[in-house]
Amino acid sequence: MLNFENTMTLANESLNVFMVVPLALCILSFLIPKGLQRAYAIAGAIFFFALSCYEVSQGLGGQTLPWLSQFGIQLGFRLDSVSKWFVVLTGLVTFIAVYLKGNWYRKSPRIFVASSFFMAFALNAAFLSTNLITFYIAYEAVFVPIIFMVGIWGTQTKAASVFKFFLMSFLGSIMMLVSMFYLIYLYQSQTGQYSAQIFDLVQVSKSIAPERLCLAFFGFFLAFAIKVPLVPFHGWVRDAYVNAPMPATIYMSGILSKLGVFGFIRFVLPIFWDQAIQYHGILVTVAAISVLYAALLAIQSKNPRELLSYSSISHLGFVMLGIFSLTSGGVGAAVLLSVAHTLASVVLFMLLHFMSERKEDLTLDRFHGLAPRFPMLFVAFFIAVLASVSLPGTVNFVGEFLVLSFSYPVSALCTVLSSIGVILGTVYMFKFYQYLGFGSPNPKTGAESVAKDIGVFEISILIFMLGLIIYLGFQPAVILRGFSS
Amino acid sequence: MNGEIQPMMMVVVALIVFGIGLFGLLIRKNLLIMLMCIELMLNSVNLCFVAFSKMHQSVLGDLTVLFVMTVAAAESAVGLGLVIAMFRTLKSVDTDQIQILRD
Amino acid sequence: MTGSMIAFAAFSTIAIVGSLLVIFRRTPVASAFALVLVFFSFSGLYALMGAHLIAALQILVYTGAIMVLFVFVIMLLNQDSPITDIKESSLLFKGIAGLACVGMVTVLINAALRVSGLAPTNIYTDQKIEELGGNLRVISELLFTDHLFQFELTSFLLLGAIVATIALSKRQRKGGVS
Amino acid sequence: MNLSYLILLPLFGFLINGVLYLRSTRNSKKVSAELSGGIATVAMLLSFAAALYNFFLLRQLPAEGQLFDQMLFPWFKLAGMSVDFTLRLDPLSSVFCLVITGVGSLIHLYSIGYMHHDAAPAKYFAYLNLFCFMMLNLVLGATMPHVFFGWEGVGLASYLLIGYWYHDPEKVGAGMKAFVMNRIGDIGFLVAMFIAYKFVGSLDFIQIANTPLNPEMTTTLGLLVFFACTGKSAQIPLFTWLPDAMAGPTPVSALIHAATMVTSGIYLLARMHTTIEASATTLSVIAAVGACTAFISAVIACAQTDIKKILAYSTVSQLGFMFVACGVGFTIAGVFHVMTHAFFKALMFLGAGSVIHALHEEQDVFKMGGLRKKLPITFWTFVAGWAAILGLPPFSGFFSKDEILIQSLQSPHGSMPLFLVMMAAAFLTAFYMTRLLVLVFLSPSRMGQGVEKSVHESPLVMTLPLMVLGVASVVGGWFGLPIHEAHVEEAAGSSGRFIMLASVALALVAAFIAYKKYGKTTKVEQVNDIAREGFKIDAFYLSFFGNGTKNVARWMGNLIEQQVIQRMIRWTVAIVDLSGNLLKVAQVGSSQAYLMMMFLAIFAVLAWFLFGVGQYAKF
Repeated sequence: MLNFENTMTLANESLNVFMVVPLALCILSFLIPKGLQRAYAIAGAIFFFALSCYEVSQGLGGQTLPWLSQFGIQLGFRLDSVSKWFVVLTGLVTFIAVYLKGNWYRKSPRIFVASSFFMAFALNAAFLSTNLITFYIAYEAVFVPIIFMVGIWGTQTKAASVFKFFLMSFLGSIMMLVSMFYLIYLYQSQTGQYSAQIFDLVQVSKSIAPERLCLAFFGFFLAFAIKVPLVPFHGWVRDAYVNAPMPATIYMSGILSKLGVFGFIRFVLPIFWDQAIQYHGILVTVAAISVLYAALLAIQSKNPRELLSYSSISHLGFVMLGIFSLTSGGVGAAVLLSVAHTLASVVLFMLLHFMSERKEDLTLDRFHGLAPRFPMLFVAFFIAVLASVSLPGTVNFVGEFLVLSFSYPVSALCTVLSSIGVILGTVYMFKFYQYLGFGSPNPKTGAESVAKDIGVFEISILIFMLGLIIYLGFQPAVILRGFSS
Repeated sequence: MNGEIQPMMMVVVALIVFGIGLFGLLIRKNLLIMLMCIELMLNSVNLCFVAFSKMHQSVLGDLTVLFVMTVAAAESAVGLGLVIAMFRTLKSVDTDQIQILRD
Repeated sequence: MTGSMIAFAAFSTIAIVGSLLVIFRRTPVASAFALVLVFFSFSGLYALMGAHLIAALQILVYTGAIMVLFVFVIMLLNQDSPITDIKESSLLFKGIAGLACVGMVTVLINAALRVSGLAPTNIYTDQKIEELGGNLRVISELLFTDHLFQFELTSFLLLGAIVATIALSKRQRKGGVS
Repeated sequence: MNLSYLILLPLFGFLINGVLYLRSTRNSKKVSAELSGGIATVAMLLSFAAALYNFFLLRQLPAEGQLFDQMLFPWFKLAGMSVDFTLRLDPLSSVFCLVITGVGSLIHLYSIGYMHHDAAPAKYFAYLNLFCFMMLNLVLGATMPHVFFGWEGVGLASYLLIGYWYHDPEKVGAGMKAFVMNRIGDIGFLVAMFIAYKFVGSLDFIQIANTPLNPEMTTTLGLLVFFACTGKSAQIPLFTWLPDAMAGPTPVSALIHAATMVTSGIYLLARMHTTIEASATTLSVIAAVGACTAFISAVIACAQTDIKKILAYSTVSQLGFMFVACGVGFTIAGVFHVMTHAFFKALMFLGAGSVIHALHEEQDVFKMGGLRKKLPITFWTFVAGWAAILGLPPFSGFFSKDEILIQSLQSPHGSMPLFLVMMAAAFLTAFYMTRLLVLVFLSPSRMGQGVEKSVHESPLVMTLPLMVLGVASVVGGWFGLPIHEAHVEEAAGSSGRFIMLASVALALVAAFIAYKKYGKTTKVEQVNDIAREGFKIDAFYLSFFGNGTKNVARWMGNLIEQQVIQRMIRWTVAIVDLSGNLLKVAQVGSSQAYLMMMFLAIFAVLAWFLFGVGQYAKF
């Protein structure tokens, strides 16, 4: 049983830094001239990331500020061993997203930079908040910059994909909102006052007959399952990932999906523990199906982005398997694997962007032979692919191995089925790599022939990211330490 | 009736004027006239404030009226500015002509 | 029938008839002058209730400033002829609107009647106002002590309105829209 | 005793060569084969020295306590599962270390000559060193995840080296196939780890060996481990990748696909032999699979024409022998055969490499012949290997192979049918190896004119390893495996002596038949039978599993994804659209109407609050 009480005694009380800084960066970006936007954004993001790391290293903590207390809405924030990693990842992903060059720095760059920082703000608010209502507001606020990004810089069918994305996510979150109100109502009917604090609601859920919470459980489940996404609810992913501009894709795959994972860990498991046990069989089956189904879809896809989007779903299936094992070990492993997936998928999308900057057509139906022309790029790409197929030595392996180890005692069949996803993962990731890198280079045409290998700054970012993947692969204790108790 | 003016009577008059203003706002299509109707309604509300203030032996209502007047002045200035701008672009102050709101 | 009662009857009749004229006259200029009538009668009503400051301001602000603005605009837009080319609202629409308005007024009067039964606060009774130096003095003192902040805020509002109006009615230098 | 040097040296070699290669891509200056190869070889030689040193240190420990653990750093620890990065040296791993670093160094040395003309030798040597690093991790790991780290790592290095010439899609495909098939086997390894964690609570090999499990779990665990081994060691059903893996440079085939990586399956079985031998079912499955593999791949080898493919199928067959040894509960004989096999098979691959190098990448044995005079060193060393694999006394293969044959009959898990199959496989082995030797070296030349003139013996850097391995192939079996002294004596029962004689006689007969058949070959033979295509097993896998998966994936993409999931979304969209259209009726576009609606709404709310919910109106 997971419990999240007793963290209010912790020391760190400067959590508002995580939200004030990105918001300030967001507002300031309107004052910066267009030409300097990228430099400003990179500098700001590095500053923000470094600050996040520093603040996280200062220890865990929590604070509660009164806001609309008569309705049970307080600004409650908490940094615990789960949320701190997501907060750090937010900083990292923000940096990568604003780093990438593209038409978002040509056409209204201010909006892009402001949306990026606003996204960081909303994400951090969601990751830190302990109050359902503030969480919900932040959770919804994340939509705004994404929709801006896809709407302004997306490709051909962006309107449809935005609509699909918005519709599905909104459907889920509306259900969640209703469930939230139901929980708050239950609390009110028990104690006579309003509260949306997670601790209070956990108390309520323990004292109430489990059947009464089933629908509320499904409301929450649906919202997060769409966000993650789990398989029957993944319909929006492909279009959104493919048609979005690269930074938005990186945001979605790198950190937005983790919002769903985080929601499961922080809200669904503590509040709906009994329901999760009751529907345990269904949950692990859904996770296993996500792994396999998405991997098969990835095998048949010809578009690199589509492939990566399906592979994201498949890997998040593993994460969910860890969470649905309903053991503290499984949850710890799921957090580790989330971090691993963010690192790997962000690097892969980034490299894909570098490649498409250099070559327009990257269809996966023939060999492009790019490796000899961009050796550095492809070395990095290969390591990222290895991480993605979770080869030992990368953090992804440790995560996946632990997830499966902890889910095996709970559901052997689903675990073995998911392991097959590992093979399928190898097939599609290597196919992806080989089609792009191997074979003989095609006769060069015009602009393509002058394209150069990646530069020093790019290399240092990649060394940082890949070094992190490998370092954590041997020292996962950095992350796992918080879950060992 | 003891010869004293009851504040309630004032309120009734004010509300009748308010209703007339509302009715005018709904049926007239000339923007200028609509603005005038809004002024009517604002005035009637002012009258209500003063009357209630009197009724409850307070002067806060009077004070509010001062502010409402300021707002009304600002509002009608901006409103008329809008009418002028609209007339310049659409050559009309008739709301029937102004259907760009749809789609 | 006291004098004040006669005055009340006169003013309220003028107000109601005036407002009816406002909405039923075809020419905007006629409506505008009917509106002036209404404003004057309202001023009278204020005076009858002892709110002399408001009465004065009513004349100054509404009749002096706002009405002048209206008339200017009407002249500016050449709206001084009767409006004939407009399709008026349908009878059905008018009927619904009328019914709704009557309903609204009934509801509001009802609400006001409920409120009227409440006990007065007795803070500023008539004689207390007299003791303090009259309506004007009391209001001014409140305005410049307790409500100074709001008072200052209104100046910002007016400034904003000035800027907005200038921006709106300024002629675009290069063609503008169509 | 410090084991970290053993693995760190190849790692440093890998890193230095890797950096050299990456730098060379930036300034487009080639790193010479001598420099990078020198670094790599020195690293390996030093590592060999460390292995030797540690081996002797280990020998000095008392017999029952020959075990040394060295914890490098804790790896992961979560909720009762705790795994450290620990190196463990015991007799088994020390033998493997010696073979890997010893044979590995020789192959590194040989590669300097072989890869002399390659475009990027630094990359090649980096991969080789990476491979050795991973292989050493595999044999030195004290826990299952650590072995798995090496296990996957060697698979990766093998992938990189098979697809080394990646301009050719076919070679890339071969690498991919090897990697994927290995990973299929890895599922067995993974699930075995999960079971071990669940039922033993630890992933340390000693803990697993010492914890008794219930019989079903023991069998399951054993079979899963064995399944993992079939992938890495190319046994039925996962053996088809090994012949294709010959697409890589020949020294790679010698190192990875003959001497070291493919024997890691035997290593794992030996490492977990307590668990394996606790279940008769597991043992009989292993023996049966091993025997089938040995026989079938020997048959296929007889029909091959590509010199490297013959050797590849021969490797598969010999691995089958080793598995039979494990399957009859005599793991140690399997390990002994691993060692001797490493010597003579590496020798033969390197010899084949020398031939191919001399003939400018010609690999068809029917386009060779008469090379005895032209490549004397290669020929004589190759003969040593040939004699060893045939099991002629006193060559090394004799000792190890006959032990396996004897055990397949005499051991409590052995049986007559098993023994007969093994004898048949040994007969076929002698046949196809003689065929190879005769066609390449002894029969009349069938080379083209231009090729024949330029044939020359390889440089010393390539022949030196051949000679060393040749000597090893002769003497390798004399002293027995350092970890069990008395194997020949054990086997020397009266029937044992008879079997020994019978197998040698059989081998000689087979060799004679082959010599008769191919000794005078003058024209290029066209064989097109089913055996040549490996009984079409590969094609079956491709069409059944490969295309099957692809078809399922396509079906899912087209039918489920498009028809169900996307349609679901479309319906939702349609519902939203419909409600939107219904509401659109209200949007007439006239501001009067909007005003009216607004007003009515306000009116309704006001009325509701004043009369509907009366309590709110009580001010």
